[in-house]
Amino acid sequence: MKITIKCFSQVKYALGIDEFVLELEAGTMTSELEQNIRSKADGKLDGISLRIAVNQKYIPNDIELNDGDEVAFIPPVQGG
Amino acid sequence: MKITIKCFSQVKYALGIDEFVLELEAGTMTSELEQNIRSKADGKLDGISLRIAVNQKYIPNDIELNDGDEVAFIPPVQGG
Amino acid sequence: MVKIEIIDGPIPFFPNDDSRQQDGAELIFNGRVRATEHGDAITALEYEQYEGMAEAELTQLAKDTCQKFSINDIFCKHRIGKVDVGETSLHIVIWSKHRQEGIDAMSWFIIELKKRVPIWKWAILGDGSRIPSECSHDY
Amino acid sequence: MVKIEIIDGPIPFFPNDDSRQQDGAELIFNGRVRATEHGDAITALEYEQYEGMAEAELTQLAKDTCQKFSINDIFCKHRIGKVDVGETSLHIVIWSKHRQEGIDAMSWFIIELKKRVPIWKWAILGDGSRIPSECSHDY
Repeated sequence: MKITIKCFSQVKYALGIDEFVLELEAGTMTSELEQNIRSKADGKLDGISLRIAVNQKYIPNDIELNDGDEVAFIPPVQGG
Repeated sequence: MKITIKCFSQVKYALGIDEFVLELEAGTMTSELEQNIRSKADGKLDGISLRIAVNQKYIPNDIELNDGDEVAFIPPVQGG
Repeated sequence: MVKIEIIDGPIPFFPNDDSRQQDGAELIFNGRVRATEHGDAITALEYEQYEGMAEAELTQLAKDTCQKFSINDIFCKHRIGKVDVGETSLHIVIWSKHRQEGIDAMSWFIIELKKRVPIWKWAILGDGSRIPSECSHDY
Repeated sequence: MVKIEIIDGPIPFFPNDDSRQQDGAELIFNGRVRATEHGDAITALEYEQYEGMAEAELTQLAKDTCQKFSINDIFCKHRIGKVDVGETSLHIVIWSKHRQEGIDAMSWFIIELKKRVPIWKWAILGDGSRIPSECSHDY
């Protein structure tokens, strides 16, 4: 299945990219995707807490992803 | 000695006057003047607390008045 | 810095100023006249001041606020005379580095203003009569 | 009522409105960019948003604020893109019958905005470089 990853702030800075698409196995969990992303960042996201938004909504728990989902790993927000 | 009395809000409403001058005996205290004013108001100031300002400053205690003083009996203020 | 004005007529708001370098928070309060005053319909309020003393007390209060709170500047305009329903009678701007100090200072400033600044309201009723606010009708 | 806007460019403030009948208190907060960010001199901040989600979260937050506090209306504009020092990045107006509710609502709204609305700051330094705010230079 195809999952779109949106990158902001420190995630964008660490990965050097705004957005990309990953081909994942059916049944992949958000927590597994987070591990994947953190390993791509090569240590640059260590110590940075990330909340997860799926299809533009924060998710409170680990969930299974579906084909076509848009996922963002949200570093501490800084509006204001 | 001559004392100018300034009237505002409920004091003005009760006495029907903005300002007037009283001829008082030397040594008159602010508390005596307040009794004088309250009696002129004919009960209309009963139950209304009045702070006293002499020469445009609140006074914390009863003081002796001096010739030429300007005195105001200040009902609860309502700015804002 | 402190700037205080008592104005007989509509309040010109303090203009926008984008030149401030260290004020992350700008907090503005506009006190407006409501159509009801203690349950009675009114058409306007008329503000009366003790001329001289009102401005002196307001200035002292603004200085006290700058002493008590970590704020940079406080500007305040208070209107006197007749103020129609919906119009602004009190305009306050506080600038501070962070917002919490500004919020605390604003709250305290207004509470104190309502305790010590010699300004009073007269309610103007539908029939044009004029009574000290908070007096009952049959007074 | 709630009105939310995310704007790429200078914020036009909500215009003065003297027609409100039941709002005794109008509280306005302008968040402005300071010349220093965590001790470093900056020339501007650049705000990044999660397009779509930022506006949805801000709208939900405004509705939550109206539920939680006795206020009448809340309007909010958040700027994105480059914001120079001194300029307003966040403009909020809250109308309420009495001031205390408005002050409490404003305080809570900003705290929550800083927790949940997906907007981030990049610091633009004197040499033109651009780093996520609150990252150290050597990151």
